[in-house]
Amino acid sequence: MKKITEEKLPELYSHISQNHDLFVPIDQDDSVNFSLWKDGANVNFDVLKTNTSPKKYIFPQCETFFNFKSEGKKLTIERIKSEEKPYVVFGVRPCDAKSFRLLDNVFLSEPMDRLYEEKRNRGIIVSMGCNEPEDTCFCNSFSILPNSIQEGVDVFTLKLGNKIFWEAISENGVELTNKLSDLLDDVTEGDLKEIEIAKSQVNEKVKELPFSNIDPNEINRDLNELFQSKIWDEISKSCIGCGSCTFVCPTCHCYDIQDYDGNKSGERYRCWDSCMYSEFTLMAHGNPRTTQKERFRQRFMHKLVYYPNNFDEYACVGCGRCVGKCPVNMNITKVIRKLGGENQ
Amino acid sequence: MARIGVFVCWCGSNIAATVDVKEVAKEAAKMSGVVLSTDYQYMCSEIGQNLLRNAIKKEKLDRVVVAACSPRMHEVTFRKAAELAGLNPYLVEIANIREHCSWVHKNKDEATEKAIALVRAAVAKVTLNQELIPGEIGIEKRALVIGGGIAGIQTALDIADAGYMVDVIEKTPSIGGKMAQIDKTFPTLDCSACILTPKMVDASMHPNINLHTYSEVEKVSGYVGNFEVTINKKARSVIIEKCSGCGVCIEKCPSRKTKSEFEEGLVNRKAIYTPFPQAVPNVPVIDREACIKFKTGKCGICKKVCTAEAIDFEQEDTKIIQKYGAIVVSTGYDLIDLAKFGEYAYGEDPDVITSLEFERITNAAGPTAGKLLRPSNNEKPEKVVFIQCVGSRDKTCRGKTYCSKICCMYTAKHAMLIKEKYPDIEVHVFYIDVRTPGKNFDEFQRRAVEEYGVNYIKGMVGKVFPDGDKLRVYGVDALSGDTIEIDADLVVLAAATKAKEDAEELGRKLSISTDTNNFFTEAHPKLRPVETHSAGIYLAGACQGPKDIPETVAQASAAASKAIILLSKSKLINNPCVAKVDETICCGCLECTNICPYEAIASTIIEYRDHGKMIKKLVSEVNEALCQGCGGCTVTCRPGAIDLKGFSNKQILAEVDALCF
Amino acid sequence: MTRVKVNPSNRDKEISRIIEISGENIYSCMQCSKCSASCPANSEMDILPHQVVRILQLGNYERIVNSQTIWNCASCFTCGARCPRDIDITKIMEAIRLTVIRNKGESRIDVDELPEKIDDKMPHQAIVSVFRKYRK
Amino acid sequence: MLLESKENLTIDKEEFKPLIVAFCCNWCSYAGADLAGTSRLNYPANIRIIKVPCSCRVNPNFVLRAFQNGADGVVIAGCHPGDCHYSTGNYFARRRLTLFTSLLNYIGIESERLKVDWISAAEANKFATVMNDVLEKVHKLGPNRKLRDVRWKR
Amino acid sequence: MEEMISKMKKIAYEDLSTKKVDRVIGFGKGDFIYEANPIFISNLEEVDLLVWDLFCVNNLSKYLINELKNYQKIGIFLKGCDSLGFNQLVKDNKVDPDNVIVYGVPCEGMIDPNKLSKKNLLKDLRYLRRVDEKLIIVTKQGEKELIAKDYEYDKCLKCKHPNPVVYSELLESNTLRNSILTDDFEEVDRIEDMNSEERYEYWSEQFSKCIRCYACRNICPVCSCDKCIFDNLDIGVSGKAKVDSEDQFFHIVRAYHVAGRCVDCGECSRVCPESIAIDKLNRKIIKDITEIYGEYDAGLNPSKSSVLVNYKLEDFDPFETSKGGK
Repeated sequence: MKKITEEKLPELYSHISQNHDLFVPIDQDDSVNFSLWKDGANVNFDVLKTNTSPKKYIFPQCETFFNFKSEGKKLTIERIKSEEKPYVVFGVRPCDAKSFRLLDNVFLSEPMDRLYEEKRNRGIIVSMGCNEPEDTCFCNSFSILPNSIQEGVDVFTLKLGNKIFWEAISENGVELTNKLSDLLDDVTEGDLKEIEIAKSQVNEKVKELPFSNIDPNEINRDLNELFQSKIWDEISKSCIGCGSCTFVCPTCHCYDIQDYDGNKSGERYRCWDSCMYSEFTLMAHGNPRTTQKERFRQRFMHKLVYYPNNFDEYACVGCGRCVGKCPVNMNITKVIRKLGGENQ
Repeated sequence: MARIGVFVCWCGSNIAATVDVKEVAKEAAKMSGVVLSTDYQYMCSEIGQNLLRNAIKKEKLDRVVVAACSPRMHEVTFRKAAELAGLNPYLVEIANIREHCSWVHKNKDEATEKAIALVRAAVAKVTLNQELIPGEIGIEKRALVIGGGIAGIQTALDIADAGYMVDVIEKTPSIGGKMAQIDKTFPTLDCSACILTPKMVDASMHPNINLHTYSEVEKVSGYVGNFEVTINKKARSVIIEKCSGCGVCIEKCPSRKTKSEFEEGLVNRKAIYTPFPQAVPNVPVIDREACIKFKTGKCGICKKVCTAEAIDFEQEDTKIIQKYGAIVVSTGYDLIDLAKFGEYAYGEDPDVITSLEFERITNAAGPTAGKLLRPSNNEKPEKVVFIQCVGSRDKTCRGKTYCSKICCMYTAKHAMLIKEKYPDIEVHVFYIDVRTPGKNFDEFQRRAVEEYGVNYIKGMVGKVFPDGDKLRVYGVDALSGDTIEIDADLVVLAAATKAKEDAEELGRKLSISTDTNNFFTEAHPKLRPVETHSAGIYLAGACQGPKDIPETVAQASAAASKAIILLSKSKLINNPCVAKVDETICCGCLECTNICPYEAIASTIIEYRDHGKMIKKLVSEVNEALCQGCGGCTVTCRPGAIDLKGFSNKQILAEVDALCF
Repeated sequence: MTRVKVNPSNRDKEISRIIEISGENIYSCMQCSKCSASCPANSEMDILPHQVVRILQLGNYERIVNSQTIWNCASCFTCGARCPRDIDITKIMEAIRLTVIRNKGESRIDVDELPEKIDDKMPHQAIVSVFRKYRK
Repeated sequence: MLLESKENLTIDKEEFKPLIVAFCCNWCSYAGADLAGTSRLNYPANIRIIKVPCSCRVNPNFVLRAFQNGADGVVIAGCHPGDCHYSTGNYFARRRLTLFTSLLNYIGIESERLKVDWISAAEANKFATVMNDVLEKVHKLGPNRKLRDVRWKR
Repeated sequence: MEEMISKMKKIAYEDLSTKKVDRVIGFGKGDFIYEANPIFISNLEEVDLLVWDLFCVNNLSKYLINELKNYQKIGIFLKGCDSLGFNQLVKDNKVDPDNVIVYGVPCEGMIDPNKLSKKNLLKDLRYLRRVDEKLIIVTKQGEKELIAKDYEYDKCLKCKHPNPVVYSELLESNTLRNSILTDDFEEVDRIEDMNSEERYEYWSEQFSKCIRCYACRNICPVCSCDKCIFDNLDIGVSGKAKVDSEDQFFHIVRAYHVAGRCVDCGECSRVCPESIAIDKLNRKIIKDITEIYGEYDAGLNPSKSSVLVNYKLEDFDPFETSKGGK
């Protein structure tokens, strides 16, 4: 394990950016989002929840499959060549790190998603533990501890005071760490103790959080019963059908495929879609989900029932972004509770 | 996939000299959907059209683009040609490569490039064109004439003579209008009543004419060929069918305090009255505001004396709803109020009168039995001053900016009438300009000056100053620069004409527009002078602008012939490029109904089945017969539910895209 | 009578100034002579108000400035109130008078001399307006 | 002003050929453009006209699409207020476009790039003048990159 | 506040039990002190869930569209800004006012949890109340007195109609705020003062943040189309790609579609997960309308047609270069 002081971080950033695109949480106009690091950027590790999740680096909101070109009446298809430059996402919280794994389940199982795979392989994930969970955090409900090292991360970091502890996890992580060795110091015994204390403290804090009693395992996962439940009528009432929960969610992964006709050339692209939208699942004959209740139900059945049925994990990591962003304060915690997912 | 044929016209050298037509045709052939692309010297010629027709048949073209002159020139030609070849005419588009290209650009490369772009846009549009079939609408073979003056009477007689039913609505108790008030007519000085009364009688006797006097238009809905009009027939309190017109009721009526409208307030009339002896119908009406019976409940003398038992105090307003194919508006004009012209002392001194009051005074059937007497003392005046342009050609808020057109002639007439009866009376006319265009008009005015010795003074009157028995008129002769003072006995003001106060309101009911002076607007000032922008509604007489009698009658017959042309058709074909609503998208906000100038969009409730449940939904609905295809509604519609056939959102976007090639 | 060159389109500098100062459109006049007929001072005038306007239209500034009319105008505003063409002849008269005065330079006050002239009676607005006008 | 600009145009012609999309109402401005043709008045070939029934048919979407796809300027021309063939169409268009042009300007689109004018069927000269004027101003501004859809290839 | 809650409960209980209404839409308490949620009540037992506090920021009126499909007569609590939206829904024929009983609630201004959070006041917040212009909060650390204005939603600071403009019953309150009728558009002026390049940069940056979640549209009381043009790819005006031109297109067209209809409730900006200054577009149009066509009155009178479906002959004409000649 290594460490670096906060003051030296810019040096670390510029070092990493020499060979990588570096993405870090950057504060701009009072809102923090993962963005490309540039010299002088206002990096902010104090805010736990970036507006949108870092999933956009492995599953961008919009990406092109291929271009097509028409000359006269001839049509030619051109595959998109992948960018070679590797990237580093620095500051991925354990919940978001977990979400990458959940997306892997979908995109990296057969049939493989090449675009996803390419992006996933090109990236180095530098995770960062949390010390001060927020009211809206409920990662614990999905057995994600705020300081846990999630599977698939390359480096795990922890910020305590002005020290950032740095632990290489994967081979890629070791390689990156080696490149940065000039900037990183070794940790002391005292440091390790400090880490231990911090970890146990945060685990206690998590138990005190408002959502700590949420437990999706308490939900009776009888598909038919849940699907037919009257509860959906009631809890979907206030949903206004926007896609903010979906688009800030680190685990949502539905997309739409569209063509753009750009005159002499066009492209086929995919873009995030939301099951909350009225035209989601629109087919030639019409739409099987005609009301917001059905769309609402779909989103949460997917996260809490369908996905777990396939992968034995919930498609939610308790990051709490949707809790903060929903215009009408409806969110998955309320749904879980209504469905009985609560510890007494 | 569409099978589009592109035909590039040379227009001799008109296009070919500046645009490389071969190149255009070559490029067009590469465009998506184009299966045939060719050029020809004169596409509009017989041979050119044959080329088009044969190609449609031989190549099984389902869409055609002709790159030629403006669609305003030959769109119809090529669409007809396509139709002859069995293609729906609306599957033809024109690329305007002459007026918009070869004639305005000099550089051949640039012009050719642009011509290709214009063809590309036309191809892009035509790909999205759909077959359009004009609708047909039936026509109600009945006309409505609003206003029963000379214009309305003439229109009604003409239409009735053509064999169609006509209803005439007149607001006052009798038809006749302003012309009935007038004594003599210029330039022939024949008696107005003598020529008008027979026409009034004709109208009342005509089997095809139905008079609704003392009635007003309440509501108009529908569209050309199928108007539905609600007429409010005000309670006359006298049963027309029973009344014999004996006049005893009028004679016995004790109420005598109301000023006579027909006599311009110079004398009073009874509460039960006919406006004038020759009134048509010659049936009295009870003015309920003046009638003692209605005011106090006591009286009822008229009912007692009426042997025909025609008096009915209980009568109520009745509504008549009738369908019409055509409407002619002939509501006439009024004179402006002279209250703002304090310097002329009108209303202050009884001897200052308007020209219309003068008509009554000089009329043999008028209050003075035709004798020229001063209203103040019933004595013969010695000096009479006429002042023209009182409020006409006046840019201020006091008057009207336009020339009232009739004043020069009737003032000359009045002056002449005085001189004829009383050669000893001195007559002075103040004028700014004398305007007498018209057959025998200038000769008429000159006769007043040269033969009758009327003193015309170019200049205006600054003040009319009542001075004891006399009216001191201060004026100026602009030509000599002399200031003039006349001790007059009678001053006659040629007040400006104006549109009827309620013209705008009627215009709204009919959806026809009025100009800044509230005269109804014709569809085109030169070429469509009696039509309005609303199909099936025509204008006659002074409601469209100041007019004299000959012009009014001419326009009335013109409006009648337009109405007859319409009524004589068995069906109307409407423009198929109209708006249509996609009910599945329409959100029922009905904003589109607010902007439609033709009230062609209405709301309706549709029912549809959704998951086994019947759902009612409010949506807009376009009446294709009323829609003229402006497309304003399409922009108002946020979700894009209402679109315009022939100029759809997708078609225009395709054109934009094609031009940005 | 003197013979004048008539060229109404070529607006004389002075005429343009009169139009500018008065803010009235002299070309709106159609010579109805209502102003002259209404004028209480018309008997004292050598050129009647409507003729003044006509002469201005013709561009004969000399004839106007040499007339008595402009000085005999009582500025009663009757002409303007009655003019059917919405021309305020009083303002034109005043504008003509101003051109005469200004051409003599009489209405100009040297700003430097101003402080001496200021006394309690002078309205402040007048001082400000002088500054505004002649600052440049 | 105009003469000067024409000189400029010839100088820069090679480098920048602006594309102007003009929406003309069928009854006045399109006819005005026709008359410009009949009168052999000259205006630059970069102006491409789309016929619409009335200025009130022009949806702001069309304007945006033109800018997206590479138009350097857009013209909307209709009958003079009061002369609308459909009697009131251009009054609505006037309000819509007053707000829309102002909104686009607020977003940073130079006001010279979206020109609205009233051109009657008789005003061939005005048509040519307006088109020359728009082109001159757009030329001065240079190619438009704002609102541009990078995927649209010209 | 407590007084208001009891009034709300009373009227809801009364109207539900007398069958004057068969549904009540109001606010219920959320998971946090700083959270209030829309609740839908049909049973008398649920009336007790009604709350009124400084976080009842949502406009409930848009729920009427769907609720009226299933209920005959609905009682709804509306604040000043909500009532403007309600009127607009009536005008757009989305809601039949005969089937609605509006309980008007005067509003003191709502508190923005984000502003509290920025000052670290959200954590361990136990209690909070407003006394006139003061905000009293109690946290673990004890009681604190703050200036309420510093913590109100931006939209509340500019509120013109704190009191409902339409209601069947007004729940009177002694903390009535006055309507502020002057509007300075200071934030619009600031953008107008930039040159066109700066403006474009500013807006490009704003728009590029957009994730197209459509929260701004869906929360908007005047965006009530059954099928929004942006949900209808078939119409061919816009796609779903995340490219600048599409984002710009969406925001320009959204603003234009609410032109003259926007009730300036500021909900669009409040709900934007990316904090895009959406209301500055709306307010630019409102400013233009105010300056050109007179006082802006969207939402005040549902029977009056909006600016863009109206005209006057003498309207300001920014386009006329020379008079035409027929």
